[in-house]
Amino acid sequence: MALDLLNIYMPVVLLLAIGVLAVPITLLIGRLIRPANPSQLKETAYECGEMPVGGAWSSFNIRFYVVGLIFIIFDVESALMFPVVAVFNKFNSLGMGGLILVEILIFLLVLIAGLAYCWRRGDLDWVKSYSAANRSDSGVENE
Amino acid sequence: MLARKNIIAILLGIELILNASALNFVAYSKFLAGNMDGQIFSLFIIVVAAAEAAVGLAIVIRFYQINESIHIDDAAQLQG
Amino acid sequence: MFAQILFILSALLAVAGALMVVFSRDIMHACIYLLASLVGVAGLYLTLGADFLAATQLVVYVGGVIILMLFAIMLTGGGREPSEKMKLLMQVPLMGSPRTYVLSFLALLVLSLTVGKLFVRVMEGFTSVDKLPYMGTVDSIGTLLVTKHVLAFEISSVLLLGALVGAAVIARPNKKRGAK
Amino acid sequence: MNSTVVHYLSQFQFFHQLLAMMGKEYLPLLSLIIFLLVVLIMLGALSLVGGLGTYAERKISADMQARYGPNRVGPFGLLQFLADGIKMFLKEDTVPRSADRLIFTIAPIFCLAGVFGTIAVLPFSSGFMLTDLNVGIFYLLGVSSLVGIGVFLGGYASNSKWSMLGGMRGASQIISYEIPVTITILAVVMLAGGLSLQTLVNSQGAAIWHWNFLHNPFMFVGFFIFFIGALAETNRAPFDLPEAESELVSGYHTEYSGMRFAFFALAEYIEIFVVCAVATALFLGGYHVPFGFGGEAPLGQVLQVVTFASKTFALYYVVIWVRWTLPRLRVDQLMTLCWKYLTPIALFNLIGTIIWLYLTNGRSIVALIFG
Repeated sequence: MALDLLNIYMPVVLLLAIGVLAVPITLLIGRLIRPANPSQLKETAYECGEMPVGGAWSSFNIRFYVVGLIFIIFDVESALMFPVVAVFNKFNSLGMGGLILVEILIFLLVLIAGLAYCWRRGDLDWVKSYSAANRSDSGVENE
Repeated sequence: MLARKNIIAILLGIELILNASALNFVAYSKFLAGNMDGQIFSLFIIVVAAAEAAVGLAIVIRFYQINESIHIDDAAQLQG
Repeated sequence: MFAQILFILSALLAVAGALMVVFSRDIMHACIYLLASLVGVAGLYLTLGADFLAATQLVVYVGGVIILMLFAIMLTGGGREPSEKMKLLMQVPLMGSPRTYVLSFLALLVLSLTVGKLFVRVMEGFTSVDKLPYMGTVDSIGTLLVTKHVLAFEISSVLLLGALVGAAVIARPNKKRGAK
Repeated sequence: MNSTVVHYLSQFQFFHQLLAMMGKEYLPLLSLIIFLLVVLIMLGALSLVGGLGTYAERKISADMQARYGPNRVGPFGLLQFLADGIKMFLKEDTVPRSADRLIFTIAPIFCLAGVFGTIAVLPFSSGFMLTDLNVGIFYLLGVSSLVGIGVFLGGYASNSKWSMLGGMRGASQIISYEIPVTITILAVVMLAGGLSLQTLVNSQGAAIWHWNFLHNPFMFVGFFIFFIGALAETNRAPFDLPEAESELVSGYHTEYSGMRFAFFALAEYIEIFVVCAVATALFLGGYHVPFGFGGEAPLGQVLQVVTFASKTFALYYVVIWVRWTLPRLRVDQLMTLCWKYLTPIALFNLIGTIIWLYLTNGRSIVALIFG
């Protein structure tokens, strides 16, 4: 009864395939049924009633990138931590728990120092420090 | 459309190369050596690639803020 | 049987994605094709039995690097506005300079070489993984990370710290000059 | 350790008769058919749950505001979500002329694929679990980050200021709240000693004091961080800024109409169920039936699925309840809460759990007190 060893991933592939195929298929079926009379007015972007003004490419503020940056650093950190953390109990029962504990703590404290640095230097503040600091900087995006 | 040589497109290319090499390591370690070192090494390749992408994109954004375009030739002068 | 299907599917996805990244016009489309290629490479990791690597690839690349790229594209002019200066050279493909062409074709070559070599292996009907997948590689990677490769594990945290601080400093609009 | 549904079903007679009838070498095909069948059942059940989620939300919010929820379509308005679905299907599907057609159609695909991908590893019961990947919870994190990309692209593609702003905010909110959730999951994995959801659930017992969230004080705090992070990740309740009706005119899916909008809504409601299911699996003892009724027998499995579903729907109720009681957060409060409060506390929790496990080498607070 040795199933093919990779069968364990079959539902994953099936589900992702269904997720990807469901959208085009439903839209195609809908296209046959649905009324389709595109009109110039309907095609314009929604602007609470007024005519849309200018393109949408106002340059955004840098904060969005800082959030993504900190996210990816901590994401990679957790990716590295998962196998070590999963193995901790085994080593703990073997009596080598102290060694692993120290390794994990060093790994974590280095990165907590990074977060603390960003916090203190004001990278995590969202609005306050920018609007306060540079009143002159009108910035399209100051929400 | 975007005719200029966009720096971000080059960063995309770099991601591709790092992926290709990581895949190589895993394949060789499985078929030739049969131990796990290949996988460990490609894990660290992913870590380095992520850090590199983060810093590279920060530089590109800063570059854009300074002189409004991310055209590769503008990046000629060093002091920026 | 399913191993062959999975392999062919992800190999196609990886190579086609990489090709489209090189040839696509719009930078945003290039990003999407890169994402497809990364998912394909994750599938290839699965056929090689490296299930933890496939998951890491999904989490770090697809969930992190691609989103960072999208944000960066948005922050540098949204990728749709050709700058006035270059209006005339509209038809030059995205990766204009020969250096970038070589770069991407090199990546393509390496990727297709690996995929080609694996393709031969799979077609001979190799048993997909020597270890049962649900025994998995997480425990062995964890043990190795903690015993044999401890130094690399700790240095990578310092590397991440450096990247975090460096990128944060670069990306911070310093108050003195005021962000343009 | 039956790792997939097919393994579980292969204990029964009908599986062997079926196999004998089809011939020995057709086993892969048989398992494909079974997988396809189970996947379709699960997708049907979950879209039903998604639909009923909209119905429950409107009914519960109506009760809270002392008014009648939908009660016209079908008995007690139960078929309301079907009516909405058909209406969505028949509505005209307009694409803004200046939108980027390719990404406009791909954005819902990311959202849907991201949510459907997570169903493969949800532990409904020890046997009826689609597949027990050895990297279960880590795979789940990876696939659910696809939704963030779907939200961003949805905002980008519709090329209007409102939706792009909503898309950017939605994506940055989803990814920033993923960090406290991931760090809390690290702590839970440390407790269970494995990544697969089966081991995560089996490390907890049926009785309440055996559940993870009472294992030690750090887990207790971790459960609430996980819940808050999960709320924010599905753009729900106090964190629904990206689709804030008042400001951004329903944010990133402003331009989507008809069936495309239905995909986003369906993905959102199924994601709430998935997130509540993961919370129960990690913290509230998963499918363990109290007094040990659950077991391998089919009846035991049904009981396990019922307990798992009841715990998940209890959390679902809390999610809906929170939505109609708490006011919406501003962007900077949202981000400050995540980065200056949740992430530090989650990191502190992780270190606390490590030290706790080292000192008591794995025993829970109850085991310590009662020896």
